[in-house]
Amino acid sequence: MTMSAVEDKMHVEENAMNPNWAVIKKIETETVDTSTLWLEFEDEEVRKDYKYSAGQFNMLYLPIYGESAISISSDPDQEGLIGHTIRFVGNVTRAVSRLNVGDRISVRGPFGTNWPVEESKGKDVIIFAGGIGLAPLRPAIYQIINNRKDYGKVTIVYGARCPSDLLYTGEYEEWRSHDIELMVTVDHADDTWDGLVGVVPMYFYRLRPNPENTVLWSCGPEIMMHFVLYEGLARKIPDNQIYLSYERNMKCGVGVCGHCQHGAYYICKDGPIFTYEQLEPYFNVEDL
Amino acid sequence: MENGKPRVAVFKFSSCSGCQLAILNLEDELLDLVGAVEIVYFLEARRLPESRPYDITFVEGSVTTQEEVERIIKIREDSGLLISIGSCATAGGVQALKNYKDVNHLIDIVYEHPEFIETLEKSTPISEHVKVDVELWGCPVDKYQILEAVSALLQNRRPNLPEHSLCLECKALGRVCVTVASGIPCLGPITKAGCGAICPSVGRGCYGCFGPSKDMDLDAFIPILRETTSSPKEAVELLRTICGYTPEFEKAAQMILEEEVANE
Amino acid sequence: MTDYQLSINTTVAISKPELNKLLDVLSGAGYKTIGPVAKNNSLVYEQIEDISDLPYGYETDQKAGRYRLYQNGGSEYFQATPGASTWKKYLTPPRTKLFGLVNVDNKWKEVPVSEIHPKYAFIGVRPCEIAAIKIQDTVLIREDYVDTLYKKIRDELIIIAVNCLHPADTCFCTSVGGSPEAEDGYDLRLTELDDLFLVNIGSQKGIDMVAQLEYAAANSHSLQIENEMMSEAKEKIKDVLKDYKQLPELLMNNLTHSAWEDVAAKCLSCGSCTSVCPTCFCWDVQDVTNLHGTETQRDKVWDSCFNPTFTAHAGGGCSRPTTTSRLRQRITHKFASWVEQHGGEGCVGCGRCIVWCPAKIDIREELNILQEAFK
Amino acid sequence: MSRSIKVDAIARLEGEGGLIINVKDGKPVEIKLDIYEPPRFFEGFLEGRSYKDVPDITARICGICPVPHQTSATTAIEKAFGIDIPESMYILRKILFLAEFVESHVLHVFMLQAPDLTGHDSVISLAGDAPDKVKAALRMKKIGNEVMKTIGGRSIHPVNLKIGGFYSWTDKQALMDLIPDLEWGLEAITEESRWAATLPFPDFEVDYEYVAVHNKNEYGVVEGDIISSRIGIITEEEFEQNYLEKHVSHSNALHSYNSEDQPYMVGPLARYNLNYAQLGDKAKALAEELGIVPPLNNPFKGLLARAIETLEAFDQIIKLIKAYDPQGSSMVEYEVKAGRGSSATEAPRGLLYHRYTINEDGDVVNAKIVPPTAQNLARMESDLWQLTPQVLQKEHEEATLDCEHLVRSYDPCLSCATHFLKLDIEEIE
Amino acid sequence: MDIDRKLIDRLRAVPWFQEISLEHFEAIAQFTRMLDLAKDEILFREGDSEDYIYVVLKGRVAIEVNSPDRGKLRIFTAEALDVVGWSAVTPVVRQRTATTRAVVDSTLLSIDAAKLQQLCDDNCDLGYLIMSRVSSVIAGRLMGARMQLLDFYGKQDCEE
Repeated sequence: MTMSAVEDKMHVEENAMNPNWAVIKKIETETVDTSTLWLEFEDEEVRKDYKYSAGQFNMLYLPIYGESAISISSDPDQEGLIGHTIRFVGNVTRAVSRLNVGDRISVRGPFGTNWPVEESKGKDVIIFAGGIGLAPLRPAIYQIINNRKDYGKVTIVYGARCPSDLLYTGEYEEWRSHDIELMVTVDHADDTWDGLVGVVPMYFYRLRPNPENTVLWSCGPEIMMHFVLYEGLARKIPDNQIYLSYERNMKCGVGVCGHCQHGAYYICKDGPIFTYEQLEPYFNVEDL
Repeated sequence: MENGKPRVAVFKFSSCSGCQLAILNLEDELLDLVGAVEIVYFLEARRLPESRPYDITFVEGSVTTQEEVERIIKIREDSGLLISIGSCATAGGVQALKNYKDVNHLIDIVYEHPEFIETLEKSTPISEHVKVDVELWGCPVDKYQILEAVSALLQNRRPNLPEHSLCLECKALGRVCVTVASGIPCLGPITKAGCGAICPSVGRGCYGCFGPSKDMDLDAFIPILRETTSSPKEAVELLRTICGYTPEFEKAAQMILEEEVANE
Repeated sequence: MTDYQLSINTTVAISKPELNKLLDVLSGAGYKTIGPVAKNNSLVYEQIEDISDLPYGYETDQKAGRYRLYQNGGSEYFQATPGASTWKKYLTPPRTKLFGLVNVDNKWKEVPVSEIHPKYAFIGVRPCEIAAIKIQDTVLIREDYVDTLYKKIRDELIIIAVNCLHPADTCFCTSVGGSPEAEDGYDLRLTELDDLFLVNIGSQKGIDMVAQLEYAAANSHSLQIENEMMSEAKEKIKDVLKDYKQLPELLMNNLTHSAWEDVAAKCLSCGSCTSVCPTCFCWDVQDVTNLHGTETQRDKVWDSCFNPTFTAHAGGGCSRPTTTSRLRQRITHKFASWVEQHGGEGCVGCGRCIVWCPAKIDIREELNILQEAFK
Repeated sequence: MSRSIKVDAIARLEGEGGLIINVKDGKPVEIKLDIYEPPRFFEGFLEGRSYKDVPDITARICGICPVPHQTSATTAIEKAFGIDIPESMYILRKILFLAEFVESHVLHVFMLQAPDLTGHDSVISLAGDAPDKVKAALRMKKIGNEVMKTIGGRSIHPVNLKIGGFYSWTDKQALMDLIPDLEWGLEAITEESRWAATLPFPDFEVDYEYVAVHNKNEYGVVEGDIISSRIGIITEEEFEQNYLEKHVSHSNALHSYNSEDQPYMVGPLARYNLNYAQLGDKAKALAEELGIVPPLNNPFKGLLARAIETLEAFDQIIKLIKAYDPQGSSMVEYEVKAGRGSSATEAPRGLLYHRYTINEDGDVVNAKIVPPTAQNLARMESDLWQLTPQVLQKEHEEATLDCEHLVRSYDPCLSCATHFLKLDIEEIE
Repeated sequence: MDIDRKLIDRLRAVPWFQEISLEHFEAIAQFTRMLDLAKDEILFREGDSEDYIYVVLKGRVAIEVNSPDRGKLRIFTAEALDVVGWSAVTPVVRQRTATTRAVVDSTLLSIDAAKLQQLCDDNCDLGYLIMSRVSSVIAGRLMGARMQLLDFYGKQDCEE
């Protein structure tokens, strides 16, 4: 190898956009269009150094198809495989859906802000999740369970379009067993469904939060989070105790390609999780 | 799909054959391409008997006769994916210039015996007759866009085709804006990128052969076009060169014509 | 004048033909020398090998949506104001390869980037352009992110600045905290007088270069002329932006104001302004694949907030579907959110977006209209 | 005993057409080339258009030979305005023009006609047998395209040509950079011509009237007078008096005939036979080596004329690039005025004639376009009348192929044929 | 008349009835009774007359509308302490516009709507209280309906 080739190689390695290979170790089918991919970095060093917080995301890159921002859905306190729950709706994710155990995929990350899991100790936690929005909240749920006694009342309201769209249905009993109140609701019920019907924000009326001592975390379709927010604000939960996870067209993950700007924020770097206090100036600005 | 190779057909409607030639002009990739797919019908290159059905069908040309109307419906039935290539197929093409004239008058000009001429009133894009899965614009189509479309289909991904205005491509290539620097009328701001900004590259204005760009703004553009052209006729004719029959360019031409009437 | 002690901030005088020697010195040291060239009725930044490549005796006339380059019979190399070309095409090229991958036995292997980027010497960098490069530095070389290719090119870059003695009507650097006189950020800075260049040294590299030239100490007469001409130039640039420092707050507090619609009415959404802007940096990443999908190259390409796909969502739709929303994004980013993101405004007042907007949108006027409306 | 040779769609043609030959008692009773290219009315919609748009619009008559259409149109209009272009512009036009000869000829020789002579159904299957040959052909073709692209932005419907010159000068260095490739091409076509000369051409000779452009200074392609093997040299203006398109009773297609009502041939054989003396030394040397000096009266051997012309084109392009010296403005000043102008050029497949009348506003009053394929159509049918009895003893499939091959050897460009009529297909009992 | 203390206690435990005086509870208890529903038992059907307003005490009760082309559409599942059948106490009393079915074994309080309305008419203070509670139930249901209309999660193929 010539000198210049070595330099070029170094250039490749330094670049923040470069691939970082991981192997798919396990695939769990969650719904008809959603699966959880469990990944392990090929490089031992990377594996060892890789730490993430609840609510952060990775950029998954599949050569030929491109890159997509996918939130991490596994337990940050657990060593080992990293879980990504992916809904197959776009160009990249549909290609990901065709992958098998043993295939490689590149992972850049972790990127972005996290749920205030530590800061919320001693407080009541209310979580509103919709659809795939439960995925980035699951790491936080695990961490709460890991330290359940540090938190007050914990409530999760989770909704999806129909029963077959619900994620992680096998874990609900486990969560409930840790003194978590879990309400599960669907927009469209079938005959077998004996649970709640209706969108999640509607169920805020069942909660009696003590606003000063409550944090509200929400992730789901933006419109859903807005209604959750309105309900939270109506119940006097302070602006800086309401956390919403936003999503935009994220490309670089490091706030430099410009795509995911929302007002002065780069969603990928300053978000995806914001307090309402942060978002308030841009709230209800159409097409921002 | 035999041997896993998609069966590809190329059909010609009213056109100059240039888009088919664009495929043959993929000199560096042609052998690779015919290795990756099975070309079962491509009259300009080969004809195989009994070639139906097709996985991927490319259609060049516009629809100008009743026979073509019937043929495209049949081809659609025989095709998995139908891709229209070139601005005849996507916009009606240059022969759509007849759409603004009385077709019988045109026949009289060109032919001694008009009774033998079978033609429709208008030259129309393929999508006016059947569902089209992908449209590749240009007069001629850019050969690399054809390759990109085939690659994307083979790889089961979305083809990477620009939808933005030519201005972005032109500037990225370092070309000098002919409107700003030389006062030349240019359809670049309302035309889809993809050609390599070849007209501004030689110092002339774009004549819109890649068709309208997405989200362009006619209200903002018409005043500029009028200012850079010497007459409404020139402005209208620029719009009505290759892609004049697209709703966007046609609307632009109408806006200019109406403005002219209002001014009189 | 070998006994003359050269140091940073020394100003010397060289004859105009001596600029050729400087080009030789630079190319001799392995630098690719880039400068303005008159081409296609504009100035384009391209490789220059001789001062005869420079736009000698040209001047420009420019206003919103109009740039005219013509010969005026003068004897200056740097009188004509730059065209749409910006140095960013060398610093962050329109398309760069990030990495290549080749599929071997069903496994993707990296192909090292083999493009060698030359060492550049930019000749004739305007003060506003130095300001723009500094802004790009803050965006692309940060604590938490370094664009390695940019940094590599930047580290090796030699900047030969030129003071702006003939600002155009579209220039407004002084309104955004700039000046037609380059204060720092260069290796050498030229001021073109009738018969000579005054050369101010800005770095050790600058000292080394000048040492190889025939130079003389700048006499006080020349320095006085330089001073006068700079004052004239500064006066010529109209201070057009009202309450520039108030803009961030004003713009961000009025995001839903109807005045945005009025400003956007003229906008084509073509993206020319972002392309010619020396600070705009947004980019996209694209995979370029071979036919069989066994090779791919990941490219970084210029993007624009006016591109319909800029805010596209994976499942369809986009966050900014209208011209108004896209123009608002551009203006608020340049003049407001940039401050929060990168510690200063994103505009250097070079006027390119005004000149090269086919729709003749004058950002100075538009900002004033917005300010009036928001009051 | 009756028999029909019917080809619904002849492959490897530019544009689409079919062929019907009806035979009764060993003799052809009806021969029809069925051109189902729909009418596109170029002459019609050019009426009223600005003269400026004519080159871009007429280019779209044919994707295979846009440059001759552009050039004929441009030259005709320049004549109407009385514009003379300087040498360097002429050189650049000629380079562009000849580059298209390379592209089109290589396409025809290797991809359209060679499969007939080598027993292949297409270049795709030929590539299986002789990949190097096909690769060489593709590279030659690409070089032609690259030259066109360098001058015109793209090879199909290039955008640089305009009335009075060019939109901009092509950078000389950019063309010089192509010279190594062009020199390779010169070598390659020499080699491939030797191979082509060994191909099994059918024995078939016809006594043609050849008609082509003739330029006293050079092997005429871009402009000149008109030369005929029957009547000698005439001016372009005299073309329409001597060669007419008209309706004839036995067919519904527009055919061109000479003033004696006889079909005539345009194309590579016509040029080659009429203007051989003006070919360059390299071309002549190869022709002599291969024993194909005129007269060459076998239409199938048009392929060899194309090969020699390709060599000539490579040779000339190299010389012209070296001589190219762009200076000053890339277009001459002129005044728009009412007038009439005509121009004949040589498209790769034959003589192409354009004539325009322009009014004082610069708008087209009327346009006349006579493409080469329209002129050859009657000739092709005549040839088929002569060929059919010779092939009748062959197997049906083989006979069909021979007839198809004859049509293909003319390299008819059916898209070009702006005003063919649709024929009704009749079966005879 | 016997006052069912136990019933009053149940009523008082319903947050919905907060701030109501004992006197009024006693009055309401007069026309309130406990109702047990087995799984899948219908409480009322679309088209029934509006006679009672209910409070779910235990279990879950589904409110469903039938649409000829889309079949049975569930619009709400009432759980403990939710109010069902609120339209019975609005000024315009129609027939039932939805069917209500217990999806698990459930216990409800059923309150005679006509009598409750009469009571409200006679006692403006109580009437105001009850009506503002009813209006907040309506507001909640309206918001829910609106959001359902928005179809948050987008269209997907669901195994419905």
